[in-house]
Amino acid sequence: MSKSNTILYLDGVSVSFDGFRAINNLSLVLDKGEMRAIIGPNGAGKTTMMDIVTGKTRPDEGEVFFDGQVDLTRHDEAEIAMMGIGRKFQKPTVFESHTIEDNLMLALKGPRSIFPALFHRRSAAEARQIDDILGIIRLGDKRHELAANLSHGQKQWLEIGMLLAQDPKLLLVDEPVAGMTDAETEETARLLKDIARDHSVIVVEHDMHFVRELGVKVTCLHEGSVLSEGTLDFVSADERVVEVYLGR
Amino acid sequence: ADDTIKVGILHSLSGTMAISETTLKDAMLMLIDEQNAKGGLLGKKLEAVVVDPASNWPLFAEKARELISKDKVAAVFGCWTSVSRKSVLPVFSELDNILFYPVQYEGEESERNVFYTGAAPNQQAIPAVDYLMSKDGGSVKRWVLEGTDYVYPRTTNKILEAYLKSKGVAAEDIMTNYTPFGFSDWQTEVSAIKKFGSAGKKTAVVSTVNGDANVPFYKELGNQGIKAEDIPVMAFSVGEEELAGLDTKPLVGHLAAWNYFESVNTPENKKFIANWHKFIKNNKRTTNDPMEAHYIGFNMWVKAVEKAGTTDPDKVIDAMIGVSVPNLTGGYSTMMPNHHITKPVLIGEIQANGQFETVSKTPGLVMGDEWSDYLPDSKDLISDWRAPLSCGNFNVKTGKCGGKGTN
Amino acid sequence: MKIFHAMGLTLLLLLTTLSPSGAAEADLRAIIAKFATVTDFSETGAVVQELTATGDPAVERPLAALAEGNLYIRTADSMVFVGKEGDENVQLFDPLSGEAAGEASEDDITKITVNNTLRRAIRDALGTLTLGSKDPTVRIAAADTMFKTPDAANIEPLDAAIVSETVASVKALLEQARAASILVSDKPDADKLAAIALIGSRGDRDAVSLLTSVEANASGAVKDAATAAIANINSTLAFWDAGQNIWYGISLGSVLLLAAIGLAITFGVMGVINMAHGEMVMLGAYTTFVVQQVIRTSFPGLFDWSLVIALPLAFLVAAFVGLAIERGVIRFLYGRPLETLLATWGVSLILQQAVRSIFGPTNQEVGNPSWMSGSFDIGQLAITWNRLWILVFALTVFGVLLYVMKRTPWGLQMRAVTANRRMAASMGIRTPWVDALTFALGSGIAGIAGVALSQIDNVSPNLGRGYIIDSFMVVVFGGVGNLWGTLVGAFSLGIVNKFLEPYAGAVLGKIVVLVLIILFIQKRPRGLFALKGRAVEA
Amino acid sequence: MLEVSNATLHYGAAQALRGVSLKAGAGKITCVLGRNGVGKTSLMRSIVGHHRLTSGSVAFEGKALDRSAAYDRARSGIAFVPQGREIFPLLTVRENLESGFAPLKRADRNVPAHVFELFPVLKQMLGRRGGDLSGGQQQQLAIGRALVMRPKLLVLDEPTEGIQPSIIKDIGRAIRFLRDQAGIAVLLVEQYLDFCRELADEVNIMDRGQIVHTGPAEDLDRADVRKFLTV
Amino acid sequence: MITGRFFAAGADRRIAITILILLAAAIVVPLLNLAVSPTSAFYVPAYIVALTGKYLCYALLALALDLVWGYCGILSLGHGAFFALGGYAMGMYLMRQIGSRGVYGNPILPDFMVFLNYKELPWFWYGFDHFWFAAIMVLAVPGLLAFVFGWFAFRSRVTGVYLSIITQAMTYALLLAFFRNDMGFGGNNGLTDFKDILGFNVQADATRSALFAASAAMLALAVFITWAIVGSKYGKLLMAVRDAESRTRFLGWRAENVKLFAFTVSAVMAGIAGALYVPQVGIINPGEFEPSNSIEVVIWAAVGGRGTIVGPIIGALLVNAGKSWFTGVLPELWLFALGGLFVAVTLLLPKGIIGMWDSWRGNAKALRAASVAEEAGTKVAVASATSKPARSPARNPGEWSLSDPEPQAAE
Ligand SMILES: Nc1ncnc2c1ncn2[C@@H]1O[C@H](COP(=O)(O)OP(=O)(O)OP(=O)(O)O)[C@@H](O)[C@H]1O
Ligand SMILES: Nc1ncnc2c1ncn2[C@@H]1O[C@H](COP(=O)(O)OP(=O)(O)OP(=O)(O)O)[C@@H](O)[C@H]1O
Ligand SMILES: NC(N)=O
Ligand SMILES: [Mg+2]
Ligand SMILES: [Mg+2]
Repeated sequence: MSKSNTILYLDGVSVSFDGFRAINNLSLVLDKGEMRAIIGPNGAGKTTMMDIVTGKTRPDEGEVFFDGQVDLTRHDEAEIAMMGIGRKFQKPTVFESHTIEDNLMLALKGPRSIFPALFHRRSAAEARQIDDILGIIRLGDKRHELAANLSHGQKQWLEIGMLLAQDPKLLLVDEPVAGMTDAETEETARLLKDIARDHSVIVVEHDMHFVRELGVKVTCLHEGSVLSEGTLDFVSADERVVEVYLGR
Repeated sequence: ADDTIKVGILHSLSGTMAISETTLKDAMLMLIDEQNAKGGLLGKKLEAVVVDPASNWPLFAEKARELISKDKVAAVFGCWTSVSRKSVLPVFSELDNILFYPVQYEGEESERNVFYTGAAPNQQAIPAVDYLMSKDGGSVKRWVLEGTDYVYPRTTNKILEAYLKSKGVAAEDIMTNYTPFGFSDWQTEVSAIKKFGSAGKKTAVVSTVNGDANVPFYKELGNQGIKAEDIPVMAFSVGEEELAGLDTKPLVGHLAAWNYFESVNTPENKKFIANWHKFIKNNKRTTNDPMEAHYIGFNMWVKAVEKAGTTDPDKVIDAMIGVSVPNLTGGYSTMMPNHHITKPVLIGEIQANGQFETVSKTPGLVMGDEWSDYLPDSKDLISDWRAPLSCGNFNVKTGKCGGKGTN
Repeated sequence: MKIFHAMGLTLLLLLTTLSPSGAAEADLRAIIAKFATVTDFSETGAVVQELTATGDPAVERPLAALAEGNLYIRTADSMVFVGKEGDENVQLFDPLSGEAAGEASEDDITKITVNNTLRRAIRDALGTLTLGSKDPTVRIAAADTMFKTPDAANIEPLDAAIVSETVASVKALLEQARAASILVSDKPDADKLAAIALIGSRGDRDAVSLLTSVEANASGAVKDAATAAIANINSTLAFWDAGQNIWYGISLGSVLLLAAIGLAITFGVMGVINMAHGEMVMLGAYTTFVVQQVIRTSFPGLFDWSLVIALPLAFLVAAFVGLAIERGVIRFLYGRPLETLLATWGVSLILQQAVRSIFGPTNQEVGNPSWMSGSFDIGQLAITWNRLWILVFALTVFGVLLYVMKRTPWGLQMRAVTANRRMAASMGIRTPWVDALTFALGSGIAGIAGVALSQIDNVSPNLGRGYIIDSFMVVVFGGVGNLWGTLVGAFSLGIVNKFLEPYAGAVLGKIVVLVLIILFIQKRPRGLFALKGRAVEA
Repeated sequence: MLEVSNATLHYGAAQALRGVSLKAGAGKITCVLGRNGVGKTSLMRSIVGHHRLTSGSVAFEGKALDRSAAYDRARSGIAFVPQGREIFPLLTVRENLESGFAPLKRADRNVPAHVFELFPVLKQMLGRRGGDLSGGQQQQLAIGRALVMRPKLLVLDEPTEGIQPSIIKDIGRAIRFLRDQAGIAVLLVEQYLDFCRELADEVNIMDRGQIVHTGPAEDLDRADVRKFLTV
Repeated sequence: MITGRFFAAGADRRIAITILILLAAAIVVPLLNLAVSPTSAFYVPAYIVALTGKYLCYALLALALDLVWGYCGILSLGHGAFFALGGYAMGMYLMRQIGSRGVYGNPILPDFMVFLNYKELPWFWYGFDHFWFAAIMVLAVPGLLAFVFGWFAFRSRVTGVYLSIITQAMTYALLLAFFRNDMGFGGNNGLTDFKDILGFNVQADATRSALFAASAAMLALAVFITWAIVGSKYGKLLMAVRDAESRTRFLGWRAENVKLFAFTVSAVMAGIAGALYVPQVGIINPGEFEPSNSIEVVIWAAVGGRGTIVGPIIGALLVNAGKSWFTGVLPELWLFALGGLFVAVTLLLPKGIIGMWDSWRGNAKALRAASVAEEAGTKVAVASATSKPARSPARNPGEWSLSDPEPQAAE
């Protein structure tokens, strides 16, 4: 398998916690511009996989490459984020004592060192970008409110908004529609498909309607490695997937 | 407003030094009460102004300023640690007031606005070492200088080292060790003393350990079985007050050098103790050396004010020199031109009842020597605040005021 | 000095020549009566010499009384008595027979003063006199004294004593004392070499001390043997020194553990930045003081039990105050842990001043019961009883606490409540109770730590301040929220400290320890026993 | 069994509930639906006692709860599975489950077997710290923990969030089982419409802090009802 | 540009007022001391000038602490160390200015070195006879220490109590070190007996007034700088790091650098405060390194209101004035009063004086807004901007915030 042309390349990755193998010889490749849905039982290692990619967890063994050549295991979270990997966390994590708008402002793509931040003034382009995102996440009327005062689902949206603001090359989206209504779920699917037109995306979700709507290749993880891969129909027809994941 | 004469009392009533200084505040209040009972001073009542500098050195300066500028006191009695005194010195000279400093200290100072009623090193340390070297003291040949790491012990030990060497003690027979303030785990130090003392020569410890650290020090000495007959400890900062916190049975025979002990058997002292117990409403409360220093200092000030007929500091400062008042050990203490006083030096052994028993006393009074004869840079200095010299650091070699002065 | 040497010599000569019945009682009384006329220490010394010269074992009573400062002269008739201080008056006893002889007020009698030199002389003299005592501990003391003050004249009485000695350990000591005496005698070198070998086998500091003076005064083979023996002993002593340092470290560690363990609950488990922790320790110490005060005045026989009685009381007093603080202040601050710093700081100021106002600013005397006093040796290790008991006590407290936290429902609820108070309530846990009792428990434990610390430190209003920083260091160094961390943290800081102290001195040693803590935290940013995993990650 | 009447709730100056009334009967599953931020969680938290209502009341088994603390409500038989799981991260899985023992009599202090039947993964991970579990595992633990309390009323705030499909089905079965066998009342907040439709005996729809519709589950197919759930 | 914002911003009236008050005080107080007759009702005695000058230095220190604690969640229990180091740098300059006027008349060696037998000036005393050198050291020494300390600590991701305790260990170690006479800083007695500063007698009223004015002006400048910092995007970042450090990393920010900058700036501010303090109180001694001093600074900030700019200043002024006053009028009971004050503030004013004032006003404003909106029939989900206290992020026992119900770890 060649690494070039891949945006993300995991090979033989393993990680264990106190002897428990959360990721077990996992190999996964994502092409540039591809969107991939990842499913799998609770505890399969989906979030841990994202932890590894974003530098939060160091793999015990295996290769992790970004953009064909960057060895991610040699970089820390901030560097990886700067390279263009953005992440939405499973549990929404936002800056609670900042307003919605400031949350987005801090996420907005741009220089990441101290002095520019110290002398930064918001440009018209930035203001427009923020307005756009606020429109997408439908929090425009709450832009001056503290993020602490959002409901769970609203925080989910804000996190998606921050991801958009970051404008990364690769988006890792962990359970974006948890806690959303069916209508919002559809909305999110549309949004992600939109993004996927010029970005690479990995989406983790348990909501099969949503995954179906994305209409992309699906990988099912189980006990830290790939159990099945293919179209959703193919994967959900897999007996083992039904057994460990979908249920009868 | 001018119907009373105000006297400032600048002793810590909280913080680490409260343990020692609070007693001095009470002693001062008692002395002022007594003076008022005698009809006050210059026909006016004395009024004590008590403030709490809280064991905080900059606060000492602030409170001194407050006492002088705001409360307009005629004189201040206060301070314990040298650093607190150093902190207030500039205030007293700037605002030209009087401080009575009642605690033994390292010397190397003589200020016009300060009267030192505690012991200078030659009024405590040197006689103490002399005693230990004497036959009665056990003919000590080997010395541990154990102190808290600050200026008073450092300087005292420097003087003692020079003195011991001048008496033929070899360098390897002197061990010096310092511990931090409030030190409480003495195991290693006490066992080092034990070890140093087992070299076949009579060994003694000279302790300038300060304040709180003494109780755990003596407890450890007792528990490790260091007996006074074997390795006596001679302390300069342990008085009756410190012993009150200790079971002294295992410590009988350890020594202290002071200018006063509560056990001194004189009518003046008996009366002083009785008054103190009455004033403080507790028959168990002890008296100690710095209290006597305040007793002397206060009486000197009263006498000087009467002599000058005014409380104006400048006049009182001039009138102070030569004033002589009874001390509590049966003699008279006199204020010398260097603003230090004459005192007897007593060596006492700790008794099981928490008191000291005098085992040696200098035959006459010793005059406080502000500039030590055993330090190279100060042996040529003298202080004399009388006109026309009026100098705290006159160099007898160069004949100039202002220290060594190479210029 | 010379006079005392001479005294010992004369005494020993007499001992061997005079019959055991000794001088007539009347003669002794005549000598004792001379105490009434002494004016200084050398005259007292002369009387002592005269008394010991009689060789009569009966002089032990007056001499021992003199050494302890209990010999008095009745002013009215210049009679000499042994006195025992009572509440009001001094009870008087006959100096020879020990029969009661009435009482006298302090003003009617004068004490015969002694100094260290006299005390030492009396001790030496009594040593030889008591060589034949029935009590083996007295014989051991006698042998010990004679070892430390060797004298050629001791050889003969020691020979006699060795022959009649039945207890093996005492016999060995007597032989060492004899060897010491041989070294200062003019016996042939062969005897001296044997003596050096025997003394060398003692292997302790007293042996080094003795041999050092031999080394200085002897020459030739004896000197060499002494030098070799000293070197030999010193090398084993170096080994024992390391052991001694470990012991010191452990005992310092146990003090740190005791001081910190209550904080491991209030801060480590509950998250209250409890600046009043030290004051809880102080309250425990003052409780001990009050208990001892009551015992001293009302039940003097119970003194040895004072600490045992003080323990539960100290726990209750501190726990009660803790409870009051929790209910009065801290419970309003859950969810705002930083503010607990401000409030508890305020509380600590108030408690300090309250104690100062009630008991006064000065140190209070807390005595050691007999079982907490003195020391014993294991090999060349000197172990003081109070430190040993504190260690045992600290470990016991730790064990009990660990059990409570890990094995009881209460412990579980405590941890649940502090993790998430609101959710714990929804699990049916009565959070206010758990909070109040947990804080009371932590405070109570600080209180019993105060009982132990009163044995080695000042009991003053400042007591707590001295421990608060160390306690926080220990808890944090060990890893907050982990009791084992507190245990290991306390002992490792204690041992490192005590290993550095002999080399660096106490001040530098402490600085080095602090710097090591700073560096260590860089390596392990969550303490020694850091919890790992996503459960703790921020 | 549970009756909320006219509940209003403020966060500072903002009003989250405006006159909400709701009933949840024993042996019935009552569902609450609504878009993000309409006040579902606020309502649940008011019922279990995390928030104090500005006005209105909550009664359980005929007794007013308004003055009782959260732990008293729990002791009277209300168990809560919060949104966001809120397991105790440093406690092990076993300890998390045992934290539900507090309201139980000593004899009842065991983990009911059906908890492990429902969530076998918890049995495997008894010794692991709760915080180390994956999101879905934590959610299972939160439900298991509530079941340990043998509640009479089970309040579930989006319990299926982050849980794999097969276990969602199991949870559905379990909730039905609890309703039918133990006769407990279940109050369920859900976004997952199908799940709700299958389970609910009655649905309440919220919008902007108010209940705008109450009716049987079938109502969810009505367009005028569904409009409350669209964006 | 920042200044532009300052003058444009009607929003921060309070900052502007504070700065104006400080600048006015810098001018008026010296005038009232020097130019008004002592008998006049408007006369400000020198004693008050010195006292308030000292308080202003404390206020600057509290402000410095608040920059890292209030805005970045770094609870430094060692800020007294930076203050003391700045003070020592100034003290060394003042010592060198004594020249041969010391008691021993040694033109090179300060008195304490003479009687401790120093033969020559230690190397680290070189240069301190120049004011400019000392001034640089006032900034550089605390700044460098903070930089090095922070560089290691933040890189190792030491946070929460662990960070607090090692800052405490730092100041404690410095305390012990400076106590040692061998260190060459005068041991416990410290540096005293100053004569001149820049050629002016330190005890002269005019000098005191000038020092007072300098302190007030410096505090005004610090208020302005702090305001500029916390209002900038960097300031928002600072707060974001406080609330969810790891989340900022996943957005590409280097949280350690964010903290390091604030920590260093804060240490420099503390150093300046120390340098201004020393000539006004006349002594610098290792007691300033006492851990309890640093804790007190935290308390001033908390009393006034953490996470605000004016709060710490008010807190420092209030607590210290209270202390001065109580120790004079209630010498034996003042600890009850002060302790009671701290407890009362925590219970009654949970967000400090300024915080409470804000939420009172904020609530009033929000309530007004809400009622207006309600009338208009629009959706109201406005929460008052201050209804929820800012919280620190972490959840485990190693962190300060233990009992916060809503987990916020980045999963
Ligand atoms: N620090 C840790 N210590 C112990 N076990 C861990 C740790 N981190 C993760 N695990 C375990 O690793 C496994 C994988 O967890 P992960 O969060 O990646 O699952 P997931 O696929 O994201 O599941 P879900 O769908 O529930 O979110 C789980 O069994 C979890 O309990
Ligand atoms: N702690 C709080 N402080 C202020 N406002 C809050 C707070 N919590 C929630 N809100 C606001 O109250 C409203 C209702 O929130 P709630 O959490 O009850 O919604 P929800 O219906 O549960 O939404 P979701 O489906 O997203 O979980 C929201 O607009 C939210 O912004
Ligand atoms: N002067 C003293 N004892 O500090
Ligand atoms: Mg996951
Ligand atoms: Mg909700």
